[in-house]
Amino acid sequence: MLEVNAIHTYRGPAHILNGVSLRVDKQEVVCLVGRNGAGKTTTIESIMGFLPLRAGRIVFGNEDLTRLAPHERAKRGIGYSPEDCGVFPELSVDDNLMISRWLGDEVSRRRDGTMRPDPQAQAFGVFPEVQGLLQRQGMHLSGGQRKMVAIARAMMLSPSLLLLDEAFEGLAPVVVNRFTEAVMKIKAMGVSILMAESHLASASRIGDRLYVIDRGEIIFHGLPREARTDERVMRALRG
Amino acid sequence: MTLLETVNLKKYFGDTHAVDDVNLTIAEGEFISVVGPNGAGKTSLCNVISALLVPDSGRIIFRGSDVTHSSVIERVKAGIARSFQLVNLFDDLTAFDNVALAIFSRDGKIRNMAALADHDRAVAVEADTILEQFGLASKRNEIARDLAQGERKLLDVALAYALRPKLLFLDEPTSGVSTRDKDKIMDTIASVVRAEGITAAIIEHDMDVVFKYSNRIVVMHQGAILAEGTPDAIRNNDQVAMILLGSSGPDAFSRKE
Amino acid sequence: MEQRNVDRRSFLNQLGVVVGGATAATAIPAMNPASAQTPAAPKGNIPDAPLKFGHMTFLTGPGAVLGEPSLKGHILAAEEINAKGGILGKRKIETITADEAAGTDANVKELRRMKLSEKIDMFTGVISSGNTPALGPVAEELSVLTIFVDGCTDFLWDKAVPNPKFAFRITNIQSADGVTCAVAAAQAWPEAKRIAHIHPDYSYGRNAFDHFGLAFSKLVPGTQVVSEGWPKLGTTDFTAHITKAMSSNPDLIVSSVWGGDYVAMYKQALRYGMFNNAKFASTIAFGVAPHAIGKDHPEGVIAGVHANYYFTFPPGNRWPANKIFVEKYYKRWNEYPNFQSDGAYHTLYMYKTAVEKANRLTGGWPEEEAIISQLEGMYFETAAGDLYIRPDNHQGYKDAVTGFSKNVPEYPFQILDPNRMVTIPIRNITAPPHWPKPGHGHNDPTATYNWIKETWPQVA
Amino acid sequence: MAIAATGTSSWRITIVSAIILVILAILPQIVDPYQTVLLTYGLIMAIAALGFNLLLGYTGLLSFGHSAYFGTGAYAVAFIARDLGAHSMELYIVGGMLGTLVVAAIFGFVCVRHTRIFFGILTLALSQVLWSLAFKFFWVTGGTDGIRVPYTNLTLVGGLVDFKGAGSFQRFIYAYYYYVLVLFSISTAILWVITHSPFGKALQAIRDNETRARFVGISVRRYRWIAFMISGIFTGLAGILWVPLNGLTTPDILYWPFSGEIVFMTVLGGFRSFTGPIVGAIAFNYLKTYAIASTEYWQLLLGVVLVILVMALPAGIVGTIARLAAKLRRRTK
Amino acid sequence: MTILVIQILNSFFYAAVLFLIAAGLSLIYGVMRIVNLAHGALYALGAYVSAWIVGSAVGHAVEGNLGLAGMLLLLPLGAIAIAAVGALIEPTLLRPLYRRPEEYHLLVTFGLLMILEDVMKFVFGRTPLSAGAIMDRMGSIPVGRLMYPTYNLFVVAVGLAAAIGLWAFIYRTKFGVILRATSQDRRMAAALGINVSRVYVQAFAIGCFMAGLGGAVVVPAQAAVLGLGIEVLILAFVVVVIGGLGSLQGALVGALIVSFVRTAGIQFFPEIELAVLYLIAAAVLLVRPTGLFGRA
Repeated sequence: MLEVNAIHTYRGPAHILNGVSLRVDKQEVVCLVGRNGAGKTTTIESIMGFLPLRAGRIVFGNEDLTRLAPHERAKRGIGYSPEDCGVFPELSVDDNLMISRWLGDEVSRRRDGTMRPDPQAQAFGVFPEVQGLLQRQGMHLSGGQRKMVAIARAMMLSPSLLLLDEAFEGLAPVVVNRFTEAVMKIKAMGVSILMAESHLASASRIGDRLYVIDRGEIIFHGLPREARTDERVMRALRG
Repeated sequence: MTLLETVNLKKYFGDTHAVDDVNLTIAEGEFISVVGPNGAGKTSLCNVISALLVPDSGRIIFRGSDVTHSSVIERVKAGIARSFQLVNLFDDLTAFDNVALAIFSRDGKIRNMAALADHDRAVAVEADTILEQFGLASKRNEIARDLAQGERKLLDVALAYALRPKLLFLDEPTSGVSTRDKDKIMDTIASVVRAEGITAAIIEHDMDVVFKYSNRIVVMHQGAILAEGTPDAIRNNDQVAMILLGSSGPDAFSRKE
Repeated sequence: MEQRNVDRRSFLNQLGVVVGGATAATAIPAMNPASAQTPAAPKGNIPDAPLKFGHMTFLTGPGAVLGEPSLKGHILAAEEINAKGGILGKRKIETITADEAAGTDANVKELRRMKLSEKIDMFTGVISSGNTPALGPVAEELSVLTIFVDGCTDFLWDKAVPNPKFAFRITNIQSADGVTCAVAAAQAWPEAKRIAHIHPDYSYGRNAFDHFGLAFSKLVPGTQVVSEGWPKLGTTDFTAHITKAMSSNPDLIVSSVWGGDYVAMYKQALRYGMFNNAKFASTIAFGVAPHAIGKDHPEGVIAGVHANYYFTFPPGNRWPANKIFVEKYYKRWNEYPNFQSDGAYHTLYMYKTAVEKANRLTGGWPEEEAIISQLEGMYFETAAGDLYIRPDNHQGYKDAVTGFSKNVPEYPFQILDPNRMVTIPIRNITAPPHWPKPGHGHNDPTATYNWIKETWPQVA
Repeated sequence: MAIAATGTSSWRITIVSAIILVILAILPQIVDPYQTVLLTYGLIMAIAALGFNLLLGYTGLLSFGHSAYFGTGAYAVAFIARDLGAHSMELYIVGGMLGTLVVAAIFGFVCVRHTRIFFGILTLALSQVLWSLAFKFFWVTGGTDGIRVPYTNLTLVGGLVDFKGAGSFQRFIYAYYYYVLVLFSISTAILWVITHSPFGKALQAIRDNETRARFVGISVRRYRWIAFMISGIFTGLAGILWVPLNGLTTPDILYWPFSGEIVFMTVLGGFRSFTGPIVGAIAFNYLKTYAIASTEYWQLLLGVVLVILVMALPAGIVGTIARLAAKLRRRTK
Repeated sequence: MTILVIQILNSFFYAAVLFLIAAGLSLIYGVMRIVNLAHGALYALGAYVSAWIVGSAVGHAVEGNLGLAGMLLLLPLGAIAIAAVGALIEPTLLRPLYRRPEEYHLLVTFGLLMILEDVMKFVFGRTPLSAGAIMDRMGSIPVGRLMYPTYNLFVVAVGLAAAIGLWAFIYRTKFGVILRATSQDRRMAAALGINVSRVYVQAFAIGCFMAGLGGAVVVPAQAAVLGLGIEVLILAFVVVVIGGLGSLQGALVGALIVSFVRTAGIQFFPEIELAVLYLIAAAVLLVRPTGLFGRA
């Protein structure tokens, strides 16, 4: 479904990603694990198209995304929830969601007109709480609510792939469980997920497969339990 | 001896009770940790104590005098220093200049506009010593912006430390750094602080860190102090475990990755 | 000499005011214009190095509407002179231009550059009366022969350069604008007592306000200023100023607004019915860009021309110099000349004449001193009539003229009524030589103001 | 980041400055007088830009109203000359700087409450207040005519040098050039020390991170205010020196486009280096003068230069040269 | 009394024009955080283009067939032309600068201002252009013993319509939501499939359209002259500063305040008429840096 092929990305003069490759299959939750500054966010942002690639390719479905602008990628069915959630502060939650929905509608209209799953049902299916927040302004949401809105909004797009950057960061342990459930629900809806996560433990709990990134290179990929026994992984993550 | 005392401290944001009637006491020489789930009000408390926020009511007493309405600068001068969760540095200055600045300010030399900063031997020596203590000596002449995340965290603390405060507030000194760097940073901070006998209060998520370094732990929940006590007492407090981890039981805190 | 109980008509007669189509009452017979004369062969050895002139004028901004005719007049004269081989048959004129709109400070710099770096032989142009007092002293300090085309403020000679050596000016002195307008208004509408003013907020407007007010009050007893409006130069929205003026129920509205500003103002005033409710007198309205005045402009108002020159006056072939000039100018530029065109054009011919006269005296290319001494006291024929360069202050004087607006079929725009032109001998409305110059205090009026104040009678 | 990064040994700086100073001192003997005039203008504007850059480059505040201080200096001189009848340049300097200090203190006190675009607009609005007063109070300021301050009455060095008599302009040009050069050198030295002093570092700290600056005990607003006043005073000094050279002062130098020019020249040279504003001011002075001289479309020319500069050389002349030099050094290594 | 009514109408007229300019300025700032110093020049360009179009129509005697309504319909062509100019400027000059500090935005638009001034001189010459024919056709209506130009009322109506239209457009349409979203977080907007570059071009073009419309409606009542834009820019700034950068309501209220103060200044305190405006702006900034209606 998504194939990232030996990409090199720079931030300013700094060479961040050094030949990162990874793959996400249909209906799969893949976690990208690494400590801060290892290149997780950079990878996600490269996939979303915020950072230009110096080399490598990104293929989604059967299409080469490498040269496409972010909004074009969104139209191809990639949903995104960034680390800071990116909820528009001066729009109502409803408007936040509608922006996604319009795009989804537009895309499905343009494609052969096949019915897409009801986006509202999907989004509120994941986080029913959001329904009670619709009239609230983005800026008046708490941290946890913001994360929920961000993910619900991404779901409004009826995406086939969801990119979640640090979806659990800063959440209290109780709330983390709530989000874990949500991720499972999304998966059950047939959506693939690529998650950036700094904690191996939470990643292991959720991910079907893991990639471990360190200093801009993928140093491991495989099943969660394999990662725990891999010495390189443990050294990179724990020291 | 009591160094800092807050009396019925309150700070509300609309309906959110960020700091709700907090009576916190910090004794001289302590290394305390403030923990709690997200939104518990830890950072708000830190902000109120460091004068970044004005409390709605209540008092703050530092070394016997009421500092509730004194400004950031007055509190810095009185001896309260803090570091920041999101690194707050002088990004276009060198690591050395960052630290030197704090020293100039502390010594009241910062108003001097008639002498070259680089020519002050005493300050230079001290700044280099501090960089050394924080393991940043080799980064002396690097621009703060170009340092690695862990180094930036350390420099942030070093900046607060260079003020030689009576009370050092550290807001999540290890957030955003890898587990490996975490220990290194905490070891560095703890050793420096202990060596100088500085009273330190840290806000922290990682319970491993909290248990390892603090003499006393304060648990906050919904703006109020839920519990406080020694690491052992907290470790065995079911209510705390429930709130922080969503599960309780004797080994709740010992589950490791 | 105190003159009490003088009646208006007799004093206006004393001033020599003439209304009608006739030329100003000058005794000098009509002769061929200077531009058409063939000079005698030059004496002595003339170098053939070209003459370098610096011409500074508004090339941008709202002032460009005045700047362009100035440059066009200059170019036309230079082309004519060069076509005949140049001055004294040898030295062709080369011109470098500079944009006056760059600001007074940049203009000072530019004049220095022209002299010190480009080594110009003569400096000319300059439109704004804010700039001549700045540039006059620079011309003197650099010892560069300068003939200002405009920038007509009295203060140039009253204060900035009280004893000019190198600086001259060809267009009429500023005080003449206000006084001429006042004389014409007093003659046409002696019943007007309540006066409202709208002037651009800079020295020209201030000067017009002062001199009109003084002269008019001498000629019409019991006048009062009921409203003042000072729009910034370059304003295009006059509605509030017009309304304010009308709110004071004036008998007469006086204005020195010019250029694009004036076009905007009169069009707005029309729709507000301003011209129906009061008489209107302008010091400069038709002088700036005659073709920009529409047929919708109200008829019968005093629509001054900067006391100086109007292309239809004197009409027909009564003053051939003008007819020839207008024809040549129109042929070259496809538009009618204004006072700047006239000034810039004749500046070059005046210089040429002075050089030729000096050459006849000394032979060879004359020294600058010799040229200056020829310019001082020179009588010179221009399209606007005879011009006299007063030796004491280097100011060019010619009889003042103004008129009343009228639509005629010959032109696609409104012009001054050829049968109702008002002319006044200049010496009757301006301070004579040896009249003491005002002090340098910031509030001191012009010499002419003092002169009028002290010597004109209060008409009963 | 030449300002902060390297503790360039001061003897090297001293030698380089000395060489430049000697060149500047010899120059009028070689070039034609007009170049001397232009260079005098350039040095004067360099003082203004250096002062301005204490705010922009070092304190991180973009003032769009520095015309106010230049103009205050200039008008103060004009008032002293006209209303007190004094002609001593030193008196002008003292009086003008006092005047500028008062205005900069008041305006600065108000403006430093804000930063970024709000600071810029506030400085702009206040400078426009001065402009409109100078413009409208005709009977005090002469309106657009301005006030004349002829050099012929001027005396320098406590009356030792005057410019009476014939041919005085040439004498004035040379004497005044050296007078300005001395003041330029002193100003540059003072500002260099200030920017490299603890106080200067504090300003840079405030520029980089206002919150943190407070938390190391720097009273941000007061320091900004002091920087504002110093900045204003030096820009005012430039205005003072400029008047006799220009011969008069008009509201033009209080109007906002003049503030724009000060920003223009500083960015042209590069506001991230100490020397940038000097180079920028001198270069801009030549650029504008020759643009006006060479085409009636001089605005277009300046506009195009500005646009190209911003698009292609955002580090300014000095910044770009420094970058190229660094690249070259790296390559040769 | 009559005078009071007329001065109030004058103020509304001036406010309408100022609003058109300031709304565009504010919109552009709100969406892309660009303080556009060239905005006044675009207004002037709008005036020139409209005057030229109307002038040509009159000159070619189309007038007879055209009628008043036709001529009024010609006016917005100037605004459309300016929108097109804006659509050219944004991608070429502004797009590369969004990541840079705001001083560069100021400088590049300052440069643009100088360029446009000379372009107008080059294209339209130095003689003022006027579209007075329209104002003449519409005549005046009596107000008490005096008259008031009908055309000015038309301009007030245009200003009002523009205010309502713009408000509805921004707060009541899909595009408005997208515009506001983009203004708040352009990266996230892109990630949700919004073509940010296109939104920016559109927003800038709309802002320019407003400026051009201001110029277009003003030219029948006044004249297109060189330097027109510099005059108005600074007043538009005062409007936006008082009302709040980026706020539409602010632009409206600011325009009313400025024009009423200006009219009162001309009528009652001409010496400090200008100073008062700047002092009000400074005072508002001091108390509420984001203006009466702005948000940080």
